[in-house]
Amino acid sequence: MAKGKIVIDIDMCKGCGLCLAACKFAVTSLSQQGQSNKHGYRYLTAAQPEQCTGCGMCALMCPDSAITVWRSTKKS
Amino acid sequence: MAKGKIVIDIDMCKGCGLCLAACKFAVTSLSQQGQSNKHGYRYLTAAQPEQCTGCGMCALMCPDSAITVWRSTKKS
Amino acid sequence: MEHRCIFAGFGGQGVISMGTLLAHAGMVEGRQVTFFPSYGIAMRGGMANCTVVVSDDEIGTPIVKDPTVVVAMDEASFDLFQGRLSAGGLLFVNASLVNKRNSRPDIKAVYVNATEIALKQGDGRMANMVMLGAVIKLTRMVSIEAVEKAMHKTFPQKLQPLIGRNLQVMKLGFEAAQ
Amino acid sequence: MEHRCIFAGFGGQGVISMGTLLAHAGMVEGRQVTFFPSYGIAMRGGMANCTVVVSDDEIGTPIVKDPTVVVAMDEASFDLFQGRLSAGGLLFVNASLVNKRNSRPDIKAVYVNATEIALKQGDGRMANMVMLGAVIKLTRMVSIEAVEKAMHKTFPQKLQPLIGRNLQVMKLGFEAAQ
Amino acid sequence: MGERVLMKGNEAIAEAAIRAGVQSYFGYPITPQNELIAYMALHMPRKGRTFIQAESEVAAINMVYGAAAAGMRSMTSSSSPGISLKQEGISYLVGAQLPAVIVNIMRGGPGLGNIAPSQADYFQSCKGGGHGDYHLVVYAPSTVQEAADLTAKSFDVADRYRNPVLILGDAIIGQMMEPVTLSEIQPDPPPKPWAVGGARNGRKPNLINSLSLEEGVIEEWNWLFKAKYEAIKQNEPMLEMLRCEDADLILIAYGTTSRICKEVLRQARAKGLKIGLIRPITLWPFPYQAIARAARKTREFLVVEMSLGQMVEDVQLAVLGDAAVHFHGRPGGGIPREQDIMEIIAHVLANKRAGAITTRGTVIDWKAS
Amino acid sequence: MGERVLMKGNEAIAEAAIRAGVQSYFGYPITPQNELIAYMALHMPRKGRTFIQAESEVAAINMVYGAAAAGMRSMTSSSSPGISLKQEGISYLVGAQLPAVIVNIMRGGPGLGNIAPSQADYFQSCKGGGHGDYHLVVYAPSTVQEAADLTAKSFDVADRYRNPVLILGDAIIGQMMEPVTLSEIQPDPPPKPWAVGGARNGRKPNLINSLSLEEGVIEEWNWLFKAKYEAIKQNEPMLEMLRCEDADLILIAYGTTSRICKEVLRQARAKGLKIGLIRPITLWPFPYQAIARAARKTREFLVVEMSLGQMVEDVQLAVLGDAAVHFHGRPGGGIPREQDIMEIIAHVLANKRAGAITTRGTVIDWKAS
Amino acid sequence: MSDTDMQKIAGRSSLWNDRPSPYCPGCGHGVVHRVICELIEEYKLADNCVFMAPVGCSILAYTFLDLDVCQSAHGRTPAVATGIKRSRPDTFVLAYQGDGDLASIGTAEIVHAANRGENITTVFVNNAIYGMTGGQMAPTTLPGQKATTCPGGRDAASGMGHPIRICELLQSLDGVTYLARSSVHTPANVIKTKQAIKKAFDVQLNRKGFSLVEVLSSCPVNWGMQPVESLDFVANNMAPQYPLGEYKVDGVCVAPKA
Amino acid sequence: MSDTDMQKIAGRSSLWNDRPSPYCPGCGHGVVHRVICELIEEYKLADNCVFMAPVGCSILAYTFLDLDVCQSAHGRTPAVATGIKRSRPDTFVLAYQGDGDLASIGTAEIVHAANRGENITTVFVNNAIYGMTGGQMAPTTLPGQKATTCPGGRDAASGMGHPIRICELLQSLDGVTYLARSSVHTPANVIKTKQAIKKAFDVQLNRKGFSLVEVLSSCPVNWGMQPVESLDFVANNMAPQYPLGEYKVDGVCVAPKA
Ligand SMILES: Cc1ncc(C[n+]2csc(CCOP(=O)(O)OP(=O)(O)O)c2C)c(N)n1
Ligand SMILES: Cc1ncc(C[n+]2csc(CCOP(=O)(O)OP(=O)(O)O)c2C)c(N)n1
Ligand code: SF4
Ligand code: SF4
Ligand code: SF4
Ligand code: SF4
Repeated sequence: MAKGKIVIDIDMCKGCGLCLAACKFAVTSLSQQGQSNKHGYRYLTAAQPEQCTGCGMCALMCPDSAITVWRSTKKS
Repeated sequence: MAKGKIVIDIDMCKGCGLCLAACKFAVTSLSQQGQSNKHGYRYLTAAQPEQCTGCGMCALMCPDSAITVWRSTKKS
Repeated sequence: MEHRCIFAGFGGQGVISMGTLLAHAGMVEGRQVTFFPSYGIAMRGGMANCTVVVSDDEIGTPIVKDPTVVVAMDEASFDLFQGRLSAGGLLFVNASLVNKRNSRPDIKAVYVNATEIALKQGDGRMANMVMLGAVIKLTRMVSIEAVEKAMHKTFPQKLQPLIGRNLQVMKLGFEAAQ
Repeated sequence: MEHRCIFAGFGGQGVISMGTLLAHAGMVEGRQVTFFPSYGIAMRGGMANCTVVVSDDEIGTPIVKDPTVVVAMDEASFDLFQGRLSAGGLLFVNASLVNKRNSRPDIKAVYVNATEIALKQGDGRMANMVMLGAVIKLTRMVSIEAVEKAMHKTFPQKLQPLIGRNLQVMKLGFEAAQ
Repeated sequence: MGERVLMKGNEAIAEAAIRAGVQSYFGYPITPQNELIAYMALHMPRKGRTFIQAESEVAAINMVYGAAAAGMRSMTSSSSPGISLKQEGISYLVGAQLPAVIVNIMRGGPGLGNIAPSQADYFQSCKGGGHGDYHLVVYAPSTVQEAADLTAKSFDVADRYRNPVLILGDAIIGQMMEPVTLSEIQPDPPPKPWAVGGARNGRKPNLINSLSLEEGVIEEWNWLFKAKYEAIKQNEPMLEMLRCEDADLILIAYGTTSRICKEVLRQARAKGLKIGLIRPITLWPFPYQAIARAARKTREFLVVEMSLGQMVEDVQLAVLGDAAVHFHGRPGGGIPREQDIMEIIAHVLANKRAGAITTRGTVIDWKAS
Repeated sequence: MGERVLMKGNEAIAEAAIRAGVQSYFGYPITPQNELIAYMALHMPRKGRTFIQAESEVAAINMVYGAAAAGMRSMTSSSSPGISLKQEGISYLVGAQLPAVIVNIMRGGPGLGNIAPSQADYFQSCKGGGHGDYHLVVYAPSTVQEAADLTAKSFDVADRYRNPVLILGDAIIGQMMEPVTLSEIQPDPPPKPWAVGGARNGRKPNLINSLSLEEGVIEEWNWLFKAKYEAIKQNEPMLEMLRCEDADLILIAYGTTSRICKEVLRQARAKGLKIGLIRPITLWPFPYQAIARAARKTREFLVVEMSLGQMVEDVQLAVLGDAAVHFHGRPGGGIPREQDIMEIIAHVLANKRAGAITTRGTVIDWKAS
Repeated sequence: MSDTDMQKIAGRSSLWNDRPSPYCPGCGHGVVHRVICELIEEYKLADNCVFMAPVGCSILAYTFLDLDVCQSAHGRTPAVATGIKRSRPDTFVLAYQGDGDLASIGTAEIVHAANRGENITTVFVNNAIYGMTGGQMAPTTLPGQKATTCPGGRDAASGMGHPIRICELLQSLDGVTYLARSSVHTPANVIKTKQAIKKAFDVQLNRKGFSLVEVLSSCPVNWGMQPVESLDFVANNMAPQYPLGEYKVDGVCVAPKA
Repeated sequence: MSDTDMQKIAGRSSLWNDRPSPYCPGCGHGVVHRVICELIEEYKLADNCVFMAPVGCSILAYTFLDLDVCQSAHGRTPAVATGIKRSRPDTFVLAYQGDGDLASIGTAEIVHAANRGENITTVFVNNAIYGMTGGQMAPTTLPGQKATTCPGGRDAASGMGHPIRICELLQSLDGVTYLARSSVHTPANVIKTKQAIKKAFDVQLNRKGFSLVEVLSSCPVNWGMQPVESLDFVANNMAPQYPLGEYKVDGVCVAPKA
């Protein structure tokens, strides 16, 4: 099980991509061209959720608070 | 003969006394109480003109440009 | 005769250039024209639209509440402007991106696969030209020649070589519309 | 009956306190009064003046162009205000400092050696009280008692002990005036 | 205290405001209102209230905006050029529905002008010096007593309608000392549940704001403001009428000029001339109806102002051709003279609107042109 | 060039000013006039003329004051809140007799409001938003072409009378693109021997100033200004009259609303209704006389504004009871609708002033209240 | 979602309701808002706080923040904040300003509020451009940077002025207790921004006077850049011109160390 | 009087006509005016120069100076001067301002004119009070100093603000070429003042940008002092608060050495 988990509020996302650049673990990517949320924006998806460390960097950079990050409390 | 000479424009003088404080040679004093120029001010007089060195300090301090200072060009 | 047109779409879909081209073409033909952009903070958030009036008479307000023509380049624009069209008006829909169908019986909807057609010609961004072709076909507001002249007048130097291609794409729209 | 008075002099001659005292005294007697100072940059350059109107009726403007009473504490004031006095008016002159004589036949000039009298009482700055005494004697605008009450009301705490002396000096002016 | 004291208008206004519970005063020096700010500087801190000499008039009006937004009775004062600088802020106060009291002790203009009395800011005060459709309630005191009384009242009116109120005086009202009785007031400001700050205790967030980019919202707000203005027009007009019943000619003047006209009235009546006087106390709402009623009986009106003719337009709007409106005014700090007014009265009563008159600043049968 | 081009109003105003020889432009960004300052930023430096984005509207109007004092054709532009901030500066321009051109592209107010078109700054523009007795010459264009033409004219008028001129547009005039023909102009500003700076060559010192503390001087200056204003009233009123000869009802509107009214006029005439239109082009001087003359024949006037009723006062002052004045207006960015105006016309013509009407913002038989 | 073994590390502040912000994609305002909201929550100030929205893009903050909001006229936020804070000394006043607002039209107001030592906290978002009005030059626009009112790029030699460094400008004023410049172009800088604003909060909460944090931010739309690109611009172009770090701590000037 | 052996050492400038100044006895404005007039004469600028009179006591300068004078609205002298100088780059523009004018209402205008590097020379007369309006607190009023709007003495702790040091404030702006503070309370200081203003003249004449000289001056009337006493106040109270010397030379910041 991944150490971290992100929850994306799709309709808050504006597809700016700032979080992508911040994630060192290539967890996320944007939705396909043409696939957009109710405001017309492409949005963030967790393409490789298993890689998520729960470091929270993505959420730190998100201007729209579209990402919630959870981290495992279990010591590994 | 004095080294210097001051000429006072009585009606420009407001009797503030700044020049008095500046003169190290006690050349000047204010007119008597009650003796005033056409604007109602006591004014500067050269009480001891012979002491004037023409240093120009009084004129430097005069806010009303009421004093003209002349200095002897003769080397002493 | 007065045509009151709203061009609406997502930023980057070229609705403003569509509008200015039409306005210029109207001017070329000696008609009365006004062009009115959305402006200020309303530009935010991706939506863009503009209003063009082409008329034989002096034009009242260039802001139009009851358009006779609406061009909806995407779904959000479709949702916003379908209802505003005046009875008997024409609704041009970019069917490549809009999945909805017109629900008003008192207007005529025209579906054009504009993005698709443009993509086939090598550049999806020319979907606006496809739509413009469709609009002038069904409204006869201005002639193709007038639009061509308008292109020559308004395209910046470096885009002038593209006029031919734009015209061609527009004509495809002209043909597709019915 | 309306008395329109201008008190004028050099800064420090106490023309403002003269004016306020008179205004207060008028109020004490239940009359209508206004006091109007010169203000702003006009205060510069040493001249000071104020206007007091004491009347049985409501007072129009507290700024007076045609005074019925002028008190000139020094020569500059004499020069400035002599001409403004209305016909039949009273010109009170501090003869100790003003060497000129009234040249208008239609007014009455009253010469009081105010500064001299005050100096004899030990303080030249009380010349204003001498003049005030002269003014109320010849105009009967207010009573001596009213001025006394006004002094009690307006003198700050630390000056209250001086009321007696001021009154006395004022009475000298009262007597001197004719 | 209730005692009768001799006070400058500027000081009486300040003291009245303090008694009416002004909690925050922000000002900037300018002649001829300096005694007002100085009085506040001395007395407000002593009472634990806020006094700030702001860095400018612009800052002062915006501090007023802040204090009013926080629910405080707030005030600023200035004179003509300073009031011009406040116009944006005043429009914001209206737009955000914030109560406040603004004092303008007018001086001669335009530009830097001089520091003499003037009434040339009537238009600015009553027709909206700032941008947008709005009105201030405008009080025009003519004595120091009235200046004090109207100031106290202003705070209540501002609070009641959530709209700024302007006290419009001039250098004479501000500088003159007159006897005045200042009564104790128990300030009773209404609750201000809309104010920002303070312990919320679970209430919804408040918003102080004059902007909306949603279509139609600002229009709706304006309709709301208009409804308030209609209520003010119903409830708040104030005026004084003297001897108008049998008048052949009615003088109309406010503030300082009304004092001069009262004197003229006395003199004229003493000569047997049937003169009346109308003195608007609220310049906005303007007492149109009372004047319109008077115009049904009296056929000659003479408006006197310390300006080139501003209130005269409102008088004309009230009279609407039912009577002749004449005008006498002096601009830039000039003060109308009793004898000039008497002369005009004589002329009008003799010629009944015809003929020329030489008194400068006089228009017989004034029409907008 | 004289070619017909499609241009935004904001840009056409800028280009016309450049052709009219504006030497110095100072502005500050605000929607909906931003294209004007951007156009100036691009073109003025290229022509070796002065462009500054000032730190604020206050600074901008004072830079205009400086450049005008130095004898330059100078200009600034803004929108409602920014214009409010300029009021002190405008009053100073008048007081120092400096020519300048000011553009106000009005938006919805009060306060920050919105960026929709509005005409709610009419009072501010025409009655004096700043302090003191003064007037600006106020032009109200209704098309992009006219905006350009009037801008060019403004510089001449400002120079001729040494008084600032205001171009009063709204968001529609500023944002709309329309065909416009811009002609070459040979600017011919008069000599300005009163300007400061430059080689004096022995002339006496010049003084640019609006202050005097000597008694009576400011009053004299005001009389001088008044004489100028009388000359302007003689020479400069402009208006358009359409089909008023046989009209049963005359619409009165300016700027954008006049376009709507023209459309109404066409529709109404098509229905056989005898409607006319008066469109004031100068709001100050207001064409009182032309309207008064029209009121001798036509008994019904309908004033339409994008405001709660401002110009309607001037119409009433012109008509003075000779005809009924009705009003329809929408505030805060609302735009009057043709069908509403048609409805009111029908009502008035049918009922002849009686009865109620439900269209919001409409007053049948408008009276100042 | 709330796995029992999972702990929430980051997410939306409870003060941010469910409406999306009105900002463009990638706009720095959102990050700064979030940081402020987090601090208000951490300090439990939400019930006794006023967020001052300036004229600028962030005027729309009220549309999604569940706080008392007071909007002010362009540039006058410090004066309005003064009015509020003097009236209610116990209310936490957060003044939010843009660079056009604070460094251009509102210069006098910020200088004097700072000089009076008003006990307010100012967060100054410097994005080197006028956002709301569509991309005009700001006092903080960089040399050579293009904007609609300096289409050829800002050029001091042509009289367009130099980039104003607000921290350096305000440093000499005795009323200023805390002064820092930070940025939000990387996660690390976001964290530093939060630390700086936290210190500024402390100053106000301890009634120590005026505090201001300048935050370098981006305006991708008006810079004509993609959001990610715009972060590089902040790092490579803005930060060198506007050195990051603390400028004044406890009222004592310090040389900035980032 | 013109003894052949006598040489004129000092006297009234030819630009000062025969009307007395409107200033109070002992007011520092007169001295500063004279120094400026002397420099204008020495540089032969009288025929191509504008003296900018501010709102303040010196607005009346036109009553006795034989120069083109342009008066500006309160605080806006730098903006008006900008308008003139940009229009006529060859005209020498001398902007004269008081402390209320420059340091209070006109803060934004002076900061931005300085930041733009406007090629004008500003002489800033700091007399720690509002003179013309009758003695209100200025931004430069000293701690504890009384004024009509701080009757108990200026007290920063009560929110009245600290004395603003304009040279220190403007120092960080890149557009500023020359910046100095001097005084006119002794003959030696008058001479230094003239030297400083001369350097400021040179900056403008060489088109090097913005220059400003702050001159500590006295307002005996509103300080409630005798003129001579007021000089002591400048020496003993003002100078320590406002260190004399040069703050910026050739655009480089220097530590002031009196
Ligand atoms: C008095 C006034 N002038 C100008 C404006 C127009 N205006 C709105 S926002 C703004 C500047 C915004 O820039 P900034 O402060 O940097 O904030 P941003 O939008 O970049 O966050 C301006 C000039 C206004 N509303 N009011
Ligand atoms: C907009 C405006 N606000 C206020 C004033 C009033 N005013 C005139 S001079 C002055 C201040 C003068 O002080 P300062 O600048 O220090 O010059 P000083 O008189 O001391 O030489 C003020 C506030 C004004 N004329 N205009
Ligand atoms: S929490 Fe860390 S690892 Fe997980 S998606 Fe976000 S940045 Fe990547
Ligand atoms: S940073 Fe936020 S808004 Fe931008 S793409 Fe990522 S989740 Fe979406
Ligand atoms: S315009 Fe710039 S500052 Fe405004 S929301 Fe968009 S990106 Fe942000
Ligand atoms: S008031 Fe002060 S500054 Fe003004 S002239 Fe008098 S002494 Fe000088």
